[in-house]
Amino acid sequence: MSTPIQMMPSQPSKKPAPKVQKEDAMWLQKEMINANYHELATAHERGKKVSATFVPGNLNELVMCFDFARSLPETNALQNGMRKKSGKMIMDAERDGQSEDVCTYVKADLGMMLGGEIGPTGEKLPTPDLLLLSYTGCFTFMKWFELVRQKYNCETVMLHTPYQGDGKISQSMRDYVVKQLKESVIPTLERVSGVKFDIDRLRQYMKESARAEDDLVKVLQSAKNRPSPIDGYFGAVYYIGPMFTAFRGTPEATQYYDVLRKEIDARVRDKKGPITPEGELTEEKYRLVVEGPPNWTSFRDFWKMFADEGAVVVASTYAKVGGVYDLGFRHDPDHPLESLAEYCLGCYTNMNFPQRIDMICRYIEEYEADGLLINSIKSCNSFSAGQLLMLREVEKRTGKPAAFIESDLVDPRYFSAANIKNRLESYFQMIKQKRSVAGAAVAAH
Amino acid sequence: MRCFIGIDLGSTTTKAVVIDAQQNVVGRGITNSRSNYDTAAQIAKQEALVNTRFHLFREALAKSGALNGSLEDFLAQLERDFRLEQFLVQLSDLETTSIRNTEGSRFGDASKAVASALTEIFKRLTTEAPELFAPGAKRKSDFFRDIAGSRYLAIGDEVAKQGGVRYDMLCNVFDRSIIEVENRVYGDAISANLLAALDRTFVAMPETASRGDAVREPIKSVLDTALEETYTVGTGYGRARLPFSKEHIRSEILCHGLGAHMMHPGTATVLDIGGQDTKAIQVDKHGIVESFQMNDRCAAGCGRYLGYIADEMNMGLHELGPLAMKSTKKIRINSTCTVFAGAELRDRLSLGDKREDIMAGLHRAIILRAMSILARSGGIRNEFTFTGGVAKNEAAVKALKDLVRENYGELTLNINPESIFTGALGGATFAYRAVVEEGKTVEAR
Amino acid sequence: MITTIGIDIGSGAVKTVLFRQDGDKVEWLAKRVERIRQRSPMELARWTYDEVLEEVKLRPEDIQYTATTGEGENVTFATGHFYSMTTHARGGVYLCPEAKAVVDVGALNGRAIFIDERGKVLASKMTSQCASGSGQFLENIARYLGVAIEEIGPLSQTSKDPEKPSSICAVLAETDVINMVSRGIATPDILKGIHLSMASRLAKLLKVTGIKTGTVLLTGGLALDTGLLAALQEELVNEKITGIQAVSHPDSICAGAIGAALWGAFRHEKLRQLEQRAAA
Amino acid sequence: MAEMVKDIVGRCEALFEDLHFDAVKQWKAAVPGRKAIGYMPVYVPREIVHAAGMLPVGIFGGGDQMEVIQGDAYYQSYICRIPRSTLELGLTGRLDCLDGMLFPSICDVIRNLSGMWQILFKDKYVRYVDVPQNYLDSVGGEFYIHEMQVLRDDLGKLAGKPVTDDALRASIAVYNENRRAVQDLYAYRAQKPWQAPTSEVYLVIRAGMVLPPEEHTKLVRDYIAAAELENRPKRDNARVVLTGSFCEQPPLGLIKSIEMSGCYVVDDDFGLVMRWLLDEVPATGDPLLELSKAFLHRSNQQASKYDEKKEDKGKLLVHSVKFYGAEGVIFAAPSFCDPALLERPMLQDVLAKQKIPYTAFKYAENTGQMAPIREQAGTFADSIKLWSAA
Ligand SMILES: Nc1ncnc2c1ncn2[C@@H]1O[C@H](COP(=O)(O)OP(=O)(O)O)[C@@H](O)[C@H]1O
Ligand SMILES: Nc1ncnc2c1ncn2[C@@H]1O[C@H](COP(=O)(O)OP(=O)(O)O)[C@@H](O)[C@H]1O
Ligand code: SF4
Ligand code: SF4
Ligand code: SF4
Repeated sequence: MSTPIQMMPSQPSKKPAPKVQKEDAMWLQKEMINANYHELATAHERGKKVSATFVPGNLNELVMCFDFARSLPETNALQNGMRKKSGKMIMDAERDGQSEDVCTYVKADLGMMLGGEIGPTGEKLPTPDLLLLSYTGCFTFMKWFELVRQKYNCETVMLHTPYQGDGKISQSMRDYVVKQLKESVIPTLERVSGVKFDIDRLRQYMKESARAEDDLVKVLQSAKNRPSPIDGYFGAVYYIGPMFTAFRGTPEATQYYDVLRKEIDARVRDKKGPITPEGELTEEKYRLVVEGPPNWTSFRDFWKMFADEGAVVVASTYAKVGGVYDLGFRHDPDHPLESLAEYCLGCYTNMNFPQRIDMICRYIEEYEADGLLINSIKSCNSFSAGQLLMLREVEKRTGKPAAFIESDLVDPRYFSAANIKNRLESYFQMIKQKRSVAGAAVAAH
Repeated sequence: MRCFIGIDLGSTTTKAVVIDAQQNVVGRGITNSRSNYDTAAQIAKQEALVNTRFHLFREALAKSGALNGSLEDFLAQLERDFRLEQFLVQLSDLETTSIRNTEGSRFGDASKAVASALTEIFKRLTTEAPELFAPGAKRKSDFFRDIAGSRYLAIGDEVAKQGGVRYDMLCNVFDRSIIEVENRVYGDAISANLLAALDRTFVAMPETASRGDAVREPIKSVLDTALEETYTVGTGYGRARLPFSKEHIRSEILCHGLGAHMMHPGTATVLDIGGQDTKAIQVDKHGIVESFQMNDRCAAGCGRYLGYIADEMNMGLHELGPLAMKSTKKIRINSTCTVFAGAELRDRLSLGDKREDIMAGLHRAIILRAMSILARSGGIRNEFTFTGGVAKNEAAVKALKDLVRENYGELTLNINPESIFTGALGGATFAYRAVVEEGKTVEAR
Repeated sequence: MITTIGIDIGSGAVKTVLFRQDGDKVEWLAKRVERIRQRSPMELARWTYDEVLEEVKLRPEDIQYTATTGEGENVTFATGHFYSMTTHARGGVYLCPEAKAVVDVGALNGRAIFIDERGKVLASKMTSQCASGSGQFLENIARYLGVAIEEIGPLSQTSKDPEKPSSICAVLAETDVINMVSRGIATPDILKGIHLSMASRLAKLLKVTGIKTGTVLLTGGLALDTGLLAALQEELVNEKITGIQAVSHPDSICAGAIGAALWGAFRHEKLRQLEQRAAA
Repeated sequence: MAEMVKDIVGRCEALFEDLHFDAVKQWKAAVPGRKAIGYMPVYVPREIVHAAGMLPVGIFGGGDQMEVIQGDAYYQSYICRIPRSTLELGLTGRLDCLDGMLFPSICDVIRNLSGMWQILFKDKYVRYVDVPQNYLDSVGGEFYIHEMQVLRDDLGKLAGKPVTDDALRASIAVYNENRRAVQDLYAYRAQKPWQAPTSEVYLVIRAGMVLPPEEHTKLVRDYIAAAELENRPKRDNARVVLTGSFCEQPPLGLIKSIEMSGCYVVDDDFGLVMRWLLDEVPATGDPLLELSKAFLHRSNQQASKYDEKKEDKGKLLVHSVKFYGAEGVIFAAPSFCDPALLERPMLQDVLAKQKIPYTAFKYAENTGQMAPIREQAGTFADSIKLWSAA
């Protein structure tokens, strides 16, 4: 799954870099992420086991109960994308026999392994002791870990999350997931780690999670203000990082979200716009809802195309890939396993099409957006197959214009700046033109 | 006179339109896009301004009544003579350039022979030039590159056979020199060329010569009228490369929408097939864009596809349509990949299919893709306007008509003979509005 | 003694060769290479066939096996057909006995063929449909830049600062090149950029076939392009596949036809043995 | 008089080419009130549909003869073809004869399509049929039985009367028969591939997508009998297993091209639904439990199904090569098919270890250019043939 990112692009830009502005919370986040990579890199020497798993529907709290260091291959891929290392990794994987047509996250990961497992921060990452294959919302995950297993012979345990085919989570689905947790996942975690499962420990982590989740939701919903103090897509990528990855359930994460929420509250009071890499956005001209993951290889250029035009993303579905908390879900310490099951089943890409469309329409309304922008990702069938219907339905139901651009997560060959800029410009000019006509019509009366 | 100019810098052709203070189209110009965008834009504009002068001649001469009855013939002759003059000027430039390009060590011992072959070729070219511009003469295209090119190669082949020079060398000199020549702007030559043309016309139409002064007078006065470039708006794929400020640039989507509306005020849906992209645009009754869709990153099925086919068949672009119209059998072509178009063509030919049938199949395949993009943008509404260069192709138009009828029933389908200028017309209209409705003045470059 | 003809009908050119084999002695007696250029490939096949016969003063009945390859499945006067990779492999070994792999770069497709010393195909890989790395693309660009085919290689090798086209699609790559020209990028740098991007595809193909060391022979029309050869060598170094040596041969363009002729002889011999066995 | 191959294949071809599903309409018209339910590849428990008195209809895309306009409007160029042509079939009214559609759990594309179908065809029954990736009876099995039970209840409602256990058991028996016939057909082809070329076998299989199973079983048996009577030349071809085409089907021309270029296909994964369950499902006992057990423990192996252990990867493919006496494997996968293309390197790895030669290419259901395919398959066949003795 197209995963949240955890760090400001540390790309040295060619010009003497204009001072990159960051919120305090962003600095904090960066430290957390780097520390985690270091921990991961040294896990084996410190006698810790490593478990790899995917972002959507990840069982971080549970895995922590067994003292595993957590590695998230999607995050590695996107970090490598931001650091412009993914292109070569993908080519390496293709040379190793992978097809050009398939998801580039997988290829970036496999390519990294072929290149000696050197992680985004330059430290060598350990081979996982366990692949926790929870394939929420995407079939490619399954192949991904099968491929890793084929190479490294890692122990693998499957957690199958059924799809919300008819738009709801049934009891049978919940039972199925809970049963898998009890009968295969937890016993395997125990066996591999040598640590006995302690449900109270799990409850404790989940308590932390729920608190942080409250704060995250407040941050994301601050975009309902005018001007919006945050960018709910590019900026949100930094906000969701800890929550969606190895930190959910830790006190550090809770603290991070506390700091973050306070910062954002202050921005709301001061009526400030979001901070972009080019500085604070002073004039909010367009408010958009975005569907689909961002492109990582040109993340800053991409963001700049929006910032330059005064466009702010007020809500995005991508900020929900690791949990749709704003619709009410919280980890529940009183029903730990059931709540984990609920969490897995409720992830954004595990929702069916009518649900996804409803959610977007709701965002457009609640966040008073001018329209919907879809960034369609070549890699990701889970997100992309059907987005054009989404576009049409949303236009029909909200009366707001929608636009469509295409790129890829981490394959630089698929990011055509001129092409995307052309479409974005046309889209913004169209909204502006429509507005001025509407304005003129009002004035004429 | 105040002129509002729109320039559409496309991937294959560059178009310019001039409108006057009453929003009448007074001039159109077109040239092939080339490696130097600035030149392409300048030449297109210059052509449009020349065309404007002809428009003014017509008005002035009609008013003076000097050519009662033979006005149109006279102007047609004058235009042909003017083109011939222009052609001769460029031809002599090409000759000088070519000779220069043979010097040095490129051809070693052969360079003398090449030079004398060149002299012979250009002698013949110059002699036959008037025929190329005779009334009713068929030309492969209207661009110097194409006219001079096809004749040069044909004559070059003969000369090579007779003179013992290698044909390859002659081709090589041409390829090299034509680029230099076509990147020169012959700004000052226009008045001179016109006056020279006028003399030719009097020779060609002796009956008008007797009224020489009465004719010359209004023409002179038109030539003396300054054409003030009040405001220019640039659009098209290459617009970002135009040396204009942002205020002077509009997205081609808006320009095509507005241009189509100006040509056919009832337009609701616009299809534009250009060299590298296909756009479907929905506009409201004021020509304001409501939504749009473009082909995705794959350029399959766009105008350039026809270009490849024409190259493969060694035909002119405008000959493809008529050939396809001769088809009697339906052949289904599934791939519109531009690059492999040639291969598919050969595949079919070797299977024994007839050229015209394959051509018809190819045209239908292109239009099928366009139909999908139209469906993506919300379908076809009445009235439907087809713009862009491919609208000049009768087989494409026929396929479109068929498919529209099959899928949407009877609709009004507008195809303007000047459809290729739609984007530029939209640009010119934006220029007009900027000044007249928004009170803008030209910004310093 | 067996006399055979091999005809390779490509999308850019028709290549025809005539061979005579006597025990271990293999003699190459005649060859014809004709660019197609709007002509009918089938007629050219017949014509070149007649031409090579004429050159060695033989008649059709003196030929034991006429083998086609490339797009020649439907040639009526042929005895049999072999597929391109089979023939390029065999032709490659003939031209360069130490070759461990053959890379065939023709007008439309690229193929990497990993072979053993007898010309047996061990593994192979073709470029996929979406290919801006085709000979035809290079030819188009060269025309746009005003460069003759033979000049491409030498020019490319003078490049100091090559600029790779970013696109994967030939149509879009064409625009890229147009943009480069307008940005003032020098012709050699553009050509070298294209060469490098083609070479990186080929390197990728090679890697997929699994070859790690040894000599790789370029065959097909573009083998004559010294710029491509140099670029391939560079890419291989870049990719740290340093054990591979890429070479070309003046007759590389005929590799397919040669392979066809030689396989024809092999097959003829085999068929004869089968007949004898059947008779016995 | 026994039917001739020509007639049987002709009938199958007509059924295959009919994108208006007249056969289904006729079946429905024969008895008023009859209903038909469509399903996409790879596998759905058709027994349940059959037991509800309905006709299960396999919707396997639009092939290469259909012009796709609407369908393309909904999909980007980097998505495979089958969902487009399936949508086109639906949007142009060609599937109006179906009373519902089942979307099996095979990949994200089909999964998403199930939701799109709900939006676009609001008045039709639409169901996403999930299957377990956990193979314990008490875990995955229970979930699956529940999934099947929902389907059974839904169809019962649609039919106006519940689907009984007896009806289910009877349907299981019918499909056991059909499966046996199809297995015999595959065995026959592997034995005499020149008598039963794959271009024909494929059509016979495809006929089973629109015919009632009882009729299809007879058709398959008739074909085997008729093929045996033919006298067809045996060619010097290489024997191959074709894999990767479990979802979007290749055009018929492609299958013919592979054979023309010198290959005999002795096993394949077209129309896998017919051979998904590997052997007899007991027609006694609790029917859903038996179906579930068959799925969990005795079903085919394919990219959308999880392999629990590394050692399991490619087991069935290798078995098929040995069992059918193949000399190599052709990987033929649809372009942009993530499951097939991600599975491929793993399978190739397994084959390489077993020293089984293979080649690979991609196609789309409307691929028109066969030259590259002939070349790859031909080279492959050449290399097997020229060197087999050496
Ligand atoms: N006279 C003609 N007859 C037929 N087709 C033409 C003609 N002139 C141009 N075209 C087609 O129009 C395309 C260029 O269209 P245009 O709208 O100018 O594109 P762009 O704006 O991208 O340059 C060419 O690729 C060609 O296919
Ligand atoms: N001297 C040369 N330098 C570079 N390229 C060449 C040369 N001669 C021929 N070519 C290229 O070779 C291609 C034809 O190669 P060939 O192997 O015959 O292809 P095919 O088998 O597909 O016809 C042409 O497209 C042309 O661009
Ligand atoms: S297909 Fe999408 S969700 Fe699945 S692994 Fe790739 S990017 Fe993630
Ligand atoms: S090469 Fe063909 S298929 Fe590929 S992107 Fe270009 S036009 Fe599309
Ligand atoms: S062809 Fe592959 S990707 Fe496409 S729907 Fe079928 S399984 Fe999914």
